[in-house]
Amino acid sequence: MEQMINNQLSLHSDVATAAAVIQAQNLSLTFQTNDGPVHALKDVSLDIGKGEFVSFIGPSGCGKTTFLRCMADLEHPTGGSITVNGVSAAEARKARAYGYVFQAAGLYPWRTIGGNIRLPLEIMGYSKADQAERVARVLELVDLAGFEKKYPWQLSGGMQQRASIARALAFDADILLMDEPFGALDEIVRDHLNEQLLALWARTGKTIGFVTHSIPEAVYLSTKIVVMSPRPGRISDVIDSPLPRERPLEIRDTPEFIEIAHRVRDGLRAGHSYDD
Amino acid sequence: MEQMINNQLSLHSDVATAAAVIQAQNLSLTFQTNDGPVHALKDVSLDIGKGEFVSFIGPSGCGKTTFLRCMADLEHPTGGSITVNGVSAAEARKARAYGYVFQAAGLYPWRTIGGNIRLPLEIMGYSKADQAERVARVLELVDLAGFEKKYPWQLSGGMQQRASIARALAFDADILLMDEPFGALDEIVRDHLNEQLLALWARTGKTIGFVTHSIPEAVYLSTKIVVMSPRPGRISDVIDSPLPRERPLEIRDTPEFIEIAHRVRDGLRAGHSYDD
Amino acid sequence: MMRQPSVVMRIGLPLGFGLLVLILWELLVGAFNIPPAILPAPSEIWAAIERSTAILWVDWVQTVVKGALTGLVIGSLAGFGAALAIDRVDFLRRGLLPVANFVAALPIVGVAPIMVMWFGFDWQSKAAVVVVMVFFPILVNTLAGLAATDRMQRDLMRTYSASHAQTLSKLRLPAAMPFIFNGLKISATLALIGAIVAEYFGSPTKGMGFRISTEVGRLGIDMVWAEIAVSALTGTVLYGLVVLIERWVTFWHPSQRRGR
Amino acid sequence: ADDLTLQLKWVTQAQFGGYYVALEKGFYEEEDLNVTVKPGGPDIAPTQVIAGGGADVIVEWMPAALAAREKGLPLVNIAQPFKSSGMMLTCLKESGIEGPEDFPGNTLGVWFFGNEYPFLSWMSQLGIPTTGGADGVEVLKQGFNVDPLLQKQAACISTMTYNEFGQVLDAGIAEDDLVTFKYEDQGVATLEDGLYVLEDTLADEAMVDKLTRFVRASMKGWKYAEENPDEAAEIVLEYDETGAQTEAHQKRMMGEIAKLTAGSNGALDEADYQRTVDSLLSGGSDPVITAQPEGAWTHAITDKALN
Amino acid sequence: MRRFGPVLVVVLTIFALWYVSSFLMNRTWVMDQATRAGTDPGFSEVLRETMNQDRAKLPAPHQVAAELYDGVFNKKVTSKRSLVYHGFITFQATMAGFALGIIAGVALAVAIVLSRVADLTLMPWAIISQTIPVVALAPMIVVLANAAGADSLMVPKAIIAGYLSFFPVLVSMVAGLRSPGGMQLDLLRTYGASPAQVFWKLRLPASLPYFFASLKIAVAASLVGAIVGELPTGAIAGLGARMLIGSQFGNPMIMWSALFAAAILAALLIWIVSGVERLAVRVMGGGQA
Ligand SMILES: Nc1ncnc2c1ncn2[C@@H]1O[C@H](COP(=O)(O)OP(=O)(O)OP(=O)(O)O)[C@@H](O)[C@H]1O
Ligand SMILES: Nc1ncnc2c1ncn2[C@@H]1O[C@H](COP(=O)(O)OP(=O)(O)OP(=O)(O)O)[C@@H](O)[C@H]1O
Ligand SMILES: Cc1ncc(C[n+]2csc(CCO)c2C)c(N)n1
Ligand SMILES: [Mg+2]
Ligand SMILES: [Mg+2]
Repeated sequence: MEQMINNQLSLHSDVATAAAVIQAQNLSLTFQTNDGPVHALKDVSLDIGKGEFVSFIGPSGCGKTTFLRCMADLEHPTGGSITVNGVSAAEARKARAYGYVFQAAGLYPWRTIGGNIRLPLEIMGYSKADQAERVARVLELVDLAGFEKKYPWQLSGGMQQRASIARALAFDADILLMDEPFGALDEIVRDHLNEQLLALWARTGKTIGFVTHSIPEAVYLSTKIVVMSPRPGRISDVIDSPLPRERPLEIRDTPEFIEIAHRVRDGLRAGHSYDD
Repeated sequence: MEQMINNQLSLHSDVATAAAVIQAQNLSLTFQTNDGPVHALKDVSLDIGKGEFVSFIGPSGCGKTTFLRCMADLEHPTGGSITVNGVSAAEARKARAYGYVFQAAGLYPWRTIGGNIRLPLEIMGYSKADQAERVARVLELVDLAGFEKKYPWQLSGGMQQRASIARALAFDADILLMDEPFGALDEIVRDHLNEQLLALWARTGKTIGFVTHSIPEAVYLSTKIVVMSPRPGRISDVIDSPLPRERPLEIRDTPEFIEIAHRVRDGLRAGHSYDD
Repeated sequence: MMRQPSVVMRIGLPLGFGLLVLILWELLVGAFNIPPAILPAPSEIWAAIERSTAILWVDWVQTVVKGALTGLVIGSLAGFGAALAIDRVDFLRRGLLPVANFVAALPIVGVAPIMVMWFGFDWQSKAAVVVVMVFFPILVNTLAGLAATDRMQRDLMRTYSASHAQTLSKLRLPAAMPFIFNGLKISATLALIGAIVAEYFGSPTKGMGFRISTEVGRLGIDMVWAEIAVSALTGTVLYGLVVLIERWVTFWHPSQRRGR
Repeated sequence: ADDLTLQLKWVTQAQFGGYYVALEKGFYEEEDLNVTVKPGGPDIAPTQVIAGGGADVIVEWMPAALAAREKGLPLVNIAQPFKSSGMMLTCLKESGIEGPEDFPGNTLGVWFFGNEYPFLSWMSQLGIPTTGGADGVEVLKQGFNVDPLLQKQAACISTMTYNEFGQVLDAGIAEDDLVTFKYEDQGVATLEDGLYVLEDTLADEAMVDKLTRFVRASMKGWKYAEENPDEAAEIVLEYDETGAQTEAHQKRMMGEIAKLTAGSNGALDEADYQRTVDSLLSGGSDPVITAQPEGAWTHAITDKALN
Repeated sequence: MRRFGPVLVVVLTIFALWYVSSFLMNRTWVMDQATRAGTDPGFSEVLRETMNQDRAKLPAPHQVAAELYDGVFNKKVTSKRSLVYHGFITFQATMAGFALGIIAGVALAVAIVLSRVADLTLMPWAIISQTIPVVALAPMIVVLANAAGADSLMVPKAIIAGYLSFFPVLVSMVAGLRSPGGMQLDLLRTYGASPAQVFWKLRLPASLPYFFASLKIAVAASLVGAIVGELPTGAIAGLGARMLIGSQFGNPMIMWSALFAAAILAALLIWIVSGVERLAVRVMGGGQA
């Protein structure tokens, strides 16, 4: 099986390298803890092409977050290499290539929702007028118009999560990395935001890395689905989606959709010990 | 539409009152906040019969948690009444009728996993031998055998959540109230625990109140699905499931299942403002 | 959950308690015939306050305004600045912090005479003692505050590739405010005590510490208590002021908002 | 044995040599007394201690005792082992001060805590205001050491012949570089270390008897100390629990103290008393005491003790 | 070495600065003396003089070190000239006051947390108590303790030390006992737990980290209290008494050495308390960080 994956990966690389935005080669990351080393990532190789929408799915603790953090130079791999736009992840970060949505909202409590969204704009030196215009636009996008002056703790968890998404969308990062952005939301809101995200992606051509626990979500959104397995964290399957880029919600009832979902589920199940 | 629901509710009451364990009548709860009053629940009436498995589903902030907390006497309604086993919720609480699983794990960090599970047993005065036996049993049930001596922060989020479920199952409460217990878990683990929960329910005949954001989960588990809508929080639909009590995972592909899921989704969608 | 107590309760209860203590005190002093040289009755203390308002005012200006407040401002700024430096340069953190720890342990009773020797009799030496006393609480609390951001908050700044100054001004300083105010609360009371104690070791012929130490020798215990009352009142007001500013600055902190 | 507690005015030092000698040599024991000697210190006002019942007898300076008496604490002098005052003002010659007329415009160090009265009445007799300015003197509350003079923070400081003056010399300033004004020489001397009790103790026969024996033994101690100053200093050093005192310093102090106790048999000299009172009453607008004290001293004890 | 390197460098830098300051501050006196004696010393002579002055404005580090060494190692520990002896006396009062402070702080905190009325009445007065200068109260505490029949000097010293150390304990314990969040409390409510059970099984264990964190501050405060208390109790023995007597009798080196001995004692106490804290945290299963 490992053989197969490697084959597939290398095959895949050949196709995608031309426009590869993110290239991971034999990436490993080991945390040293009191209980001994934890191999969060081991020999992970993956190419992400420009404009791709890549989902990461896998059991809790398999290293999805860690992988995303490596891409954004928030974690330093203990082995292998990762390049972004042909330079190191650190250089890409300094060039402000990333918009990152964390697993938890992580808004600053002393800033209003508007202030939080304005934060990256201030840091990157956008003009005041531009700031105001952008804040208004992304608030609209995540259905939070009218909440600009509220403080984070005055909003429900789901609203906070949406604000943090807006924050990442406010500036023009080429690469959007989202770590379970819709975890705290109910199915309806989730569907709605999924559609919005697809539309935004189609419009801007951003490259997106997206972590989720939901199989339908992964299949619905992605051009490429990366299934990961734990202990040590590695890639167990990479699925290139044959679905068209234009995706109405109903696409979820098509046989192709269901077939991909099945393949993802099988890959996922292999990572668990349950024998059913 | 409201008319219809009321009709349905009153009709339903007639059927269930015979063995009703929880009876809510015109329950209202208003929070006084700095920004003015928040109507978390308004005129909510519901009967839950003995041995029923009732799921609550609805958009974020619609009052699911608040309703569950009212049942357990953790919140005091500002209007209407609620009785449990024919007595007030407070008396039922003092009679230790409830096992409650909170939305977050809420383990005590200074106690080991075993110690956390032992906590209710100590408070309720179980014998030492009985305590040990029960802890071992429920740890087995949630696949955490071997983790008894670990501290909560040594476990991943999903494992902590399972420990908190074990804690609620360790003692013999008639009524189990669970607030999004499987929120932090991936689909595979979730399926597994769903099965375990159904088995436990079948074995013990407990009455279960269960909050979830997942439509398939609600349909798969429940004998009754309560759909709620926000501002003010009220019940917009009550669906009695025609599915048999014996439920293999494959039941999720049957037409009945899909039909109920559709009805739940429609009810849910009505609670949102999206016009698609 | 708990209802917020009304302002009447919040002020009335402690005031009532204080009054009760005063009345009991008055009665006990009368009943047991305690000589005023040991413990004057509250009425006598009040008489002393009325009689000596001019002196009390002069003392207050000397000790509080010139000594304590100057020292508090300088010491707080110095502690804050040192914390920023230590935070910026890891070398200093590992080197200076243990040494600062040691300096903080120098007892004021020993420091005060040295400061009087170095800085003279007037308020400058008192301010110097206060600087030494408040420097450390501010330093430690600021450092703790600067470290109080969580990883995700810092990582966010990293993804923006924010500069050290930007991270400081937009994330770490706001996050540090609750800690800094804790340090300020401690410092506000320490400053008064420091300025007063320092006057024991040499002073001009005015100041609260001067008055207290002199009047004990003259058996003017009522005057001693008058100064104690002024000191307590000043300290409480200073503390309250810090709390008010804290409320205003750290409105967002969970401890400042009940419910949500 | 009868218990008796003596509160000293300051820390253990040769200034109180007589009492320590009496204790060490068993003079108190011979009088069937069990005496506890409590050293003083900054922040300890003997008058307050006796008011609080912490002592039966205190060593205090007369100005402070009389001031306390006016404040309502009825102290009575029962014996006066110190005949003369050891207090003086010591100035640096380089400050240009040659006589009291040069004081105005200068900064002077003064002990407070009840020790300021002699200075204040002296200044008021000279007509020099103590509130600063060109015609007044700037007064500093002097701490516990002679640093203000060494650091030139003050032109003059208060010294005792037996203690601080020696320290100034030890610090390396030659006597030639100093100008000193003894209160005795200036005619403003007030009585120093006397023994005081509360008035009502004297109404109690048993107490009077105890005090008589105490004064007798104490004076025996003082005589012994005068005759054997070095041994007395050694004894004092024995009792100094801080271990911070030096032999040389205590021996010199004992020698100087002997000069002050010389001429007193323990009984208060009425003329000295009257001079002190007059000095204190003459304080101009702010006298230390406002009226002639009544019954502030008694010979009742010394009469019995010394005959 | 990696750990101690920076400390070493900083300490050496401080020593260097210290020497320079010693020279500058003590020079005045040397020059004054020279003027009085009518001599004109050269630089090297002035330097030598400033480094070995008996009554230095700022004694040089080696002087303080020598005096400390002498006081600690060259004297029998039972000798009243030994810094160990005096340190021990201060230490005893510190510990007694520390214990008193802990008891008072915890007891008050429990009352404040359990009773709303106690909270509103006592807390402001606890704060006010800390704005009263202890030195002003000290003599009265001594006199009153005396009048109440306490014949040991330890009692007033311990009271003063306790007065200073109870406050940090109180503040932290109140925060700690209140730290359990809504959900942690709700959990016990669903079990129908009694108030006593809530206290023992939730509030108390939750408060322990806060408690131990406060001990470091409290023990330092207690030491300061003990030293302050040594002045009005007759300045008989202890580091505080030595500081005072050293200063009063023209022997500032004794004061400097006592001062540093006190700081070392404080550092030692804080170090021990931190050790206890770490141990307790480990036993309590903490140490998430
Ligand atoms: N800072 C850290 N120190 C030690 N171990 C860590 C650290 N961060 C992550 N790990 C471990 O590395 C492994 C991978 O963690 P990671 O957060 O990447 O998982 P994940 O796939 O994102 O899981 P989830 O779905 O729960 O978010 C886990 O076993 C985790 O315990
Ligand atoms: N203690 C409180 N004070 C004020 N408002 C509250 C409080 N608790 C809940 N609310 C409000 O009451 C409403 C219902 O909240 P509740 O927690 O019951 O929602 P929920 O259905 O459980 O949502 P979720 O799916 O996000 O858990 C929300 O609008 C919430 O903001
Ligand atoms: C506040 C205060 N300052 C100075 C002294 C000094 N003092 C008191 S008696 C005496 C005689 C010589 O020892 C001296 C110098 C004091 N007691 N209290
Ligand atoms: Mg993750
Ligand atoms: Mg909820």
